[in-house]
Amino acid sequence: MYDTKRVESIVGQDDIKISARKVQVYYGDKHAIKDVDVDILDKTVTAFIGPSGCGKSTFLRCINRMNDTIPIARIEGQIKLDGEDIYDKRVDPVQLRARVGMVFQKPNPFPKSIYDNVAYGARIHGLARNKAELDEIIEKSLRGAALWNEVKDRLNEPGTGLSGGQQQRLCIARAVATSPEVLLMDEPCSALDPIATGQVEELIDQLRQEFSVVIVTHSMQQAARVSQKTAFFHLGNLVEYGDTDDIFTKPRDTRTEAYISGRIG
Amino acid sequence: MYDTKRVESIVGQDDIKISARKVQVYYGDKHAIKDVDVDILDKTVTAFIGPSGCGKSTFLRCINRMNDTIPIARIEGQIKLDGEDIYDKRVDPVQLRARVGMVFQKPNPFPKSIYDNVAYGARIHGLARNKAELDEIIEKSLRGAALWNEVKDRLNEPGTGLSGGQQQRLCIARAVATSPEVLLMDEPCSALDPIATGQVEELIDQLRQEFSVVIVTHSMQQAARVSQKTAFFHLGNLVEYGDTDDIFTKPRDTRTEAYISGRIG
Amino acid sequence: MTDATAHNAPAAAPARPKSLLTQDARTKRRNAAEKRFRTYGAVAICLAIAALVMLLTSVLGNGASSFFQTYAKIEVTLDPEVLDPKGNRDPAEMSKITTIGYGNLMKQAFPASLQAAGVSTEGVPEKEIGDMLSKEAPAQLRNRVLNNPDLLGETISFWALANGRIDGYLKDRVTMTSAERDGNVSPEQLQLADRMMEADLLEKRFNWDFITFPDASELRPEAAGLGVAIIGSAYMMLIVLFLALPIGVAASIYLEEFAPQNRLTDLIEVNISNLAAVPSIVFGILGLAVFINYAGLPASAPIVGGLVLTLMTLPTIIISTRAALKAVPPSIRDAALGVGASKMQSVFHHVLPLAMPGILTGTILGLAQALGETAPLLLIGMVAFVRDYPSWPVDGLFEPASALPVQVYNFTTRGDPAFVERASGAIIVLLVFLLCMNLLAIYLRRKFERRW
Amino acid sequence: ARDNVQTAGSSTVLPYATIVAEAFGENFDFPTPVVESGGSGAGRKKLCEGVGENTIDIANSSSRIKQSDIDLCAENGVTEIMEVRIGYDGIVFASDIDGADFAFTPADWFNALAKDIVVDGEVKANDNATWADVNADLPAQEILAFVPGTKHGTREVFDEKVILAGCEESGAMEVFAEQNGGDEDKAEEMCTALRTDGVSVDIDGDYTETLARIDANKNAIGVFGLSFYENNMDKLKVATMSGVTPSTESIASGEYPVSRPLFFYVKNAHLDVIPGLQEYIEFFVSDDIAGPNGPLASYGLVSDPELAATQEMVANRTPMGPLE
Amino acid sequence: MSIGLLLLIVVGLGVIGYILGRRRALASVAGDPRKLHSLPSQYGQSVFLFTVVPALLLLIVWLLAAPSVIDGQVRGTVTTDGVSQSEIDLKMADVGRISDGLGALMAANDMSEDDLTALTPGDSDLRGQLAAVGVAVGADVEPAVFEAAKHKRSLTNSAGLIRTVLILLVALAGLAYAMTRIRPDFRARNVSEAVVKALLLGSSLIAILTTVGIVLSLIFETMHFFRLYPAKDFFLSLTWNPQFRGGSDLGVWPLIWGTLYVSFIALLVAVPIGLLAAIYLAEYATKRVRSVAKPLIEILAGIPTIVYGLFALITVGPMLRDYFAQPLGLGNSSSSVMTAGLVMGIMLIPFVSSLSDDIINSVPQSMRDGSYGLGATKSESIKQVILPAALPGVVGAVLLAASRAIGETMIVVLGAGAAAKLSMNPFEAMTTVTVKIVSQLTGDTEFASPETLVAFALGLTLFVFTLGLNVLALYIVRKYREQYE
Ligand SMILES: Nc1ncnc2c1ncn2[C@@H]1O[C@H](COP(=O)(O)OP(=O)(O)OP(=O)(O)O)[C@@H](O)[C@H]1O
Ligand SMILES: Nc1ncnc2c1ncn2[C@@H]1O[C@H](COP(=O)(O)OP(=O)(O)OP(=O)(O)O)[C@@H](O)[C@H]1O
Ligand SMILES: [Mg+2]
Ligand SMILES: [Mg+2]
Ligand SMILES: O=P([O-])([O-])[O-]
Repeated sequence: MYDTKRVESIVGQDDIKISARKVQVYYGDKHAIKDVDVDILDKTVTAFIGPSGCGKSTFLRCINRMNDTIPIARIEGQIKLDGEDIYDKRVDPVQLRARVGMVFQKPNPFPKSIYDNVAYGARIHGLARNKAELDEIIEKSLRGAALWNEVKDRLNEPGTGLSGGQQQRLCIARAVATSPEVLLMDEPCSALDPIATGQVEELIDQLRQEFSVVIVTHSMQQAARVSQKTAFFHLGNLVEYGDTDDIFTKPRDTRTEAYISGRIG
Repeated sequence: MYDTKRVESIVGQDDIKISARKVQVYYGDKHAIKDVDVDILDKTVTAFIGPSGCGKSTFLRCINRMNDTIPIARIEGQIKLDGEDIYDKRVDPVQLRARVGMVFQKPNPFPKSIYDNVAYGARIHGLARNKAELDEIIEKSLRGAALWNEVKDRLNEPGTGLSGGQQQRLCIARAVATSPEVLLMDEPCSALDPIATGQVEELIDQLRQEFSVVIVTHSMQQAARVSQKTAFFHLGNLVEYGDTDDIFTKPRDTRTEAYISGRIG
Repeated sequence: MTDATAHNAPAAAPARPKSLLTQDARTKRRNAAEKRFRTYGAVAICLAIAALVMLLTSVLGNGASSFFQTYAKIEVTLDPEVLDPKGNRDPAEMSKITTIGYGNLMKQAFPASLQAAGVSTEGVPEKEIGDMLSKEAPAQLRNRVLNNPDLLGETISFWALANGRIDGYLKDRVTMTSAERDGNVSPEQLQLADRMMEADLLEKRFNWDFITFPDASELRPEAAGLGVAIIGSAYMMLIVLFLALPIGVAASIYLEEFAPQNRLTDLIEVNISNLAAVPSIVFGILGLAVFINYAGLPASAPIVGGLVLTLMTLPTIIISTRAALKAVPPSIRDAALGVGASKMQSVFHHVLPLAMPGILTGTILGLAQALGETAPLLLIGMVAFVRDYPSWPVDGLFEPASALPVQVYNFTTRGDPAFVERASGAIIVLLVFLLCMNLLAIYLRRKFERRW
Repeated sequence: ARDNVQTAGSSTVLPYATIVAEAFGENFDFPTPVVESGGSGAGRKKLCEGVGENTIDIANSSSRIKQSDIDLCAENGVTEIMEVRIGYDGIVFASDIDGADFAFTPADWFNALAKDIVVDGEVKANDNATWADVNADLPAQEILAFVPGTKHGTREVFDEKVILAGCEESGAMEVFAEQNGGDEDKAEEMCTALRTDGVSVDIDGDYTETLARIDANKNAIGVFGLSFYENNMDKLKVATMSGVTPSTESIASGEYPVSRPLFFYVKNAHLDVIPGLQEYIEFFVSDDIAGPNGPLASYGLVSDPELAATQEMVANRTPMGPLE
Repeated sequence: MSIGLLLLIVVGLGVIGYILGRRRALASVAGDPRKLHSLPSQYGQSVFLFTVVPALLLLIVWLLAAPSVIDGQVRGTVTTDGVSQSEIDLKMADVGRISDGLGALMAANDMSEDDLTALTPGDSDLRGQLAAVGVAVGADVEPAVFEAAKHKRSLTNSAGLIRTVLILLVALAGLAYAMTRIRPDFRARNVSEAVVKALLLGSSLIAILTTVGIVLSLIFETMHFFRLYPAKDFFLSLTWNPQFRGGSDLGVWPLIWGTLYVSFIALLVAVPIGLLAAIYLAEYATKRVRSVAKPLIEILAGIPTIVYGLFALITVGPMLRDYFAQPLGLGNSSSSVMTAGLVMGIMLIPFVSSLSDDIINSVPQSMRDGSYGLGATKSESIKQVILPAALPGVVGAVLLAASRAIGETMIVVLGAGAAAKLSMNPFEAMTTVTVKIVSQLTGDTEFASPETLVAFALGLTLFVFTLGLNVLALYIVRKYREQYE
């Protein structure tokens, strides 16, 4: 377990967008996240890496309280967004989620047209004053997610009739269209070809200019390419957290090293 | 479009497990697969690569007639398994699917226990004479899919309560447990970490000793690692098909080359 | 893929409050809408439950008293001269003495037995004293004697059913003022009843007879029970359950999973929803024509009632089952087909269990409807006065029987006000019956419910 | 083979039939007869469906059998039918017990409920609002009448013995006939056409419904059977008709004008076949049951003065002749 | 042999077939089920089905056909020239009863076949004897009829014997045939599934048969009605006013209007309340609240409608009159469309709520997650994602409720009255088609009069009318259906 003091030394307190302390997650009896402390910086891409089943998605879902929807999930500890405890009684998870957007691991387009899928968030948050603005947001988001060319002629067809990778990009576009301050992306490129992956990575890089992005990925290369910070999870523990370069070049924990070099999974 | 004669010259007729000729697939008006000719060899791993939305999954679903379940899908042309037309009126798609197994792109475990998920195929095909045999099949399949260690203590918990990558491996185990002659795997490692990926690749290699495996992947590296043959799809066309080594080292089509070198997607 | 990346800048961030703890106007509005919506839902539930409570309290308030009945104690000397004039104790001979004879005997014995117990009968004519007993009482006595001729000659003490008006007096339905106007009871009788109560000769007891006795005529509301109706309803529900559920589910499976998309399927589909809209009495017409006139099944019998109700319930079950099947995501079917399950196996192993809650709901609604329906029974002869209990199945299915809703309906159409409480009492029994019937379904539904 | 008697038909006869069936079942070794309700017309139809054990034995009816029924019977092989008149049913007019007293004549009812009435020799649409408008001797209470719906046999009697009689009595009939060029049928039709402005409310349900409606509308007057009224004397106040208070006596003597005979019809082919059938019908018309002191009378049936003739007819199984 | 026993034997053979088939399948591959095309139990199943199904089908056909075949044989013997068809029908009915009676007579009196042949209608009181065993004969027995009855009896007897033998043979043949077919590559699963599928299809055809039955049982009397009463008046007249002495106006429109109006108001109550309740139960309520509230609300569907009717008559009607109709100057009728509609709406709540709740509950969680993840509130997710996804089921529920509304009688009788009127005022008394079907059918009028027969025409009209509505509903659902995943 790495110690909290170090985290604070890495980053100036001001830049911290999200800070988690002693987070525990239980699914029924199963202890899925153990005592995780982490600070996620503003205007930074943070990568969560770690073997399958180690708790990356679980932790991600804690950050915008999506775990609330799993009846058996129980969360302890503290997570702050801009210094405010998001599990505070007074916090409205809806407002939180508007600020902390999410792309899920399994693409889940709505049974609506492609257009309506992307327009959904913008509509409920009132981001467009009129149809033209909405159209613009949709085009921009779909372009950002590298989907525009493929679907521009079939915006009125159902989103569920897309290919796997297209659905994944649709979900990215859908999340981007709501302009969240923090975007949580759970393996957003898992079903994408290298080119599309590159485009999405470019999008992530742009988003970073203004916002904070957390991305879960199994590709070390991708983590190295897009992220500035990397957190390595293993069996529910946050084993190591630091600058991406450091993690990949001089990991301090043996487990990290083993994982990066392909020895543990 | 590459020409059929060449296909035949590559492989001796005897080894052909699946041969497709002039396959067309339409979703309503959309022409998703255009005039595809391909021969898939026995005891070989064939990789399908190509940009997202190019028709890989669609073609894969044709091979075990899963497209039958999409009302708007229409298939033309001919696909033969061991020389028999699988779209023949007399062919029982159920029997076909028992021989040609499939792992879907989106993990879709049954809302049943992990055990029952894996046992299902073995049960309906009568592969086990008793509980002990069944247990054995299940353990072997889960081990093969690199999931055994993670789930051996929770075989009675629902398969839907697993992490994304775990679900994916569960689906692989479920397909393997029915011992199909041909296994179609649609991006089976997309949600897996490198280690798990390695283990699944090892499984694929083992399966190849006896059976034929078709794998869709977005990772050129993976294709190069596991497959002997590679087919490159683009916008519904099969652009190039050949030995994996050849495709990656000396592609004959400019589009293939562009894709491999990361220029088109 | 050549999307110009220059356009990729995200949409301008909307002005949002910096703090999570304060809400901006829009969020407030949305949260208010949320709260409103939630409140609507809660209000809807409350409305439904309030309506239920209102109906149930009125039913319970009116009907609870039917589970209690007033009995009067009477000492009768069973005079062999009167009851067995031939003196040979032959039941066949003795049965020649009708209830009228026994009635006269009791009428004579009752004032005497009151006086013997020290209750003054002053001011009440003898005939009116006798009228305080139920007309059923002589029948009770007669049965007792015929079953045990040795009683002849003895003086037995006997709790006899009291007349409906006296019973009503103990249940506050009849008052002194109403008695003054009423030609069927006099205030003097009520006063006598008061005196009898003081002497413990009149008391209210729990009324098992209400559940076990058959119906009675208008002259003896106090003896009317639901026994035959309960048996009849039970038989019919058995038939409905064993026919409508499997047939309905089978039909739904065919239509939803196997039927090719064509005109015939559309026709069947429209047909079924249309059958749901066919008034239940039309099913009665059908039942009369097909089951009784064509197939020659007996009228007034649970078998015909059960078949008619089955046909009537089928659309309800089919519509809900189909809706439930439709709601199962296709990926589950794909998963099963992908490991080589046949369509049939994928349906029976995976889809059907997931659709179970909807199927059970349809069954609950269908059975509720079938249990409460009278109109179709009217035409097949089950809206009838039946006193004899049908025997055990299978024979019993072919013998005349009544049904609970029929009994409710009959009770409500009768002139004597004492039947009002019995109608409500019958409704209570019907609801308990329904609840018992549905308990298993409700339990199973909870068990099968899951999200994915 | 069926071993119980099955009867069906009139809901008016039903209470009497059940009383008899109950007493029969309890005193004889035969099973208790099954008594269906469902209406006189439906009962007669069932009777005429044919001969055999899945057809009924007896149809109860609150009106005489019609020629079309007899034809249907004959067509289905039911040739011998016995017509048994069991007594008379009085029809009374009653209002809430706490309301005003009423003394009606048929003309009052006609003038209160008919669609068109005659005022000073002129036909005009009825706009009487209170009973006092109709007849100054009646209370000034709003007119609201619950009359049996057209499905009920009682309505026929009401039309004939009250409205039509009132129409004639008040002289309106002549004016109507005159207006229609002497066509009596047309005139009768005009007489029996009731107001549709909500003053006259048809009741398709039973007397209990009428009672409940009076409970909800205290100023209303309803039409009831005598027996129903006698069972609910603490809630209803009966009105006199042409000065006569309805009672079994006044109806039996013919003083009270509004009454009708009740019947049942027996399928002779079933006699001796269905066990207990003959015994049941003999029991039904016996003095012990249908006589003036029997249970039926005590429930409100007006005993038939010619009961003895009926008993003899039943004993001889005399089928009915053609309708006159 | 009785049919019940025969059935039992056939099913017993089937079970034996199952066991044998399963065993033989296993034996054919030396106990290794993996070498079989299908599961061993599926082989057993196929033998079972081959044994039972053809035999049962034959039995059904036999039961349907045999009587008319025998009838035709016997009919010839009673047919004489110049006798009308209906008279022959009557005689045939007698023949049937007597031949049944002879059987009963033999059983009751210990008679032998010889005694029976000796029996003639003349020599004893045959009618009396038959009556003694409970067989009613309309008149004394004619010799021709008696002979025909005897003929029929012997035919029936031998037919019964043939039936038993034939069916057992078919069952055995099926068993044997299925057994010979068992080889490792025999497609047992496909065969038994084909049979099961046929059974499923058969079940769905029951709905069609029911419809055919309904139409047939209505159409003849409807035609009879239109012979007595002009169709033009029925469909075009705007008054409904049946009379006893004829001259009734039987225009259907006031009734259709009343039906639509009452159902509309009922749905106006039931659909919003039911849907909101369903949403609350599925999305907001805790598990406990849900598990209590849902069955509670379902009780509303089980309360006999007469209770609702009385509630309408005694409580709701006067209340609406006193607080709405009279102050608003909309009349002072205590029975009204509004009363019946409101109360009926309450009854229909569970039809909408329970079914919708099940359907909403089965919308995949990933849909909700997707919406919440974008910062949507629960209600927004429900309105914009979940309900559209659940639409087909919800429409089904609403249709079911509408159907009940159209078919309801008691509430309308007591709540809305019996007067047929064409009026827009919801506080007026009106009535519906269904109510009039019941009242005309169970009334005191003679059966063959238009006043009674109109019930059948009303039934058929309503049937056609709702058919139209359902076609419309199907079309709408098709258009808006959204499939998730
Ligand atoms: N059910 C469907 N209805 C309509 N169009 C479809 C459907 N499924 C796929 N398509 C379209 O067909 C094309 C090929 O889809 P397919 O799923 O085969 O792509 P893919 O190569 O598997 O892509 P990916 O790598 O993203 O999974 C895509 O353009 C897709 O939008
Ligand atoms: N709903 C659930 N119920 C019970 N256990 C769960 C649930 N979801 C996840 N888990 C368990 O919690 C652990 C962490 O799961 P999580 O989904 O966070 O893994 P992950 O790191 O995202 O893995 P992957 O890379 O495979 O998606 C796993 O062991 C998983 O089985
Ligand atoms: Mg995950
Ligand atoms: Mg794909
Ligand atoms: O039921 P009734 O025929 O007597 O009106």
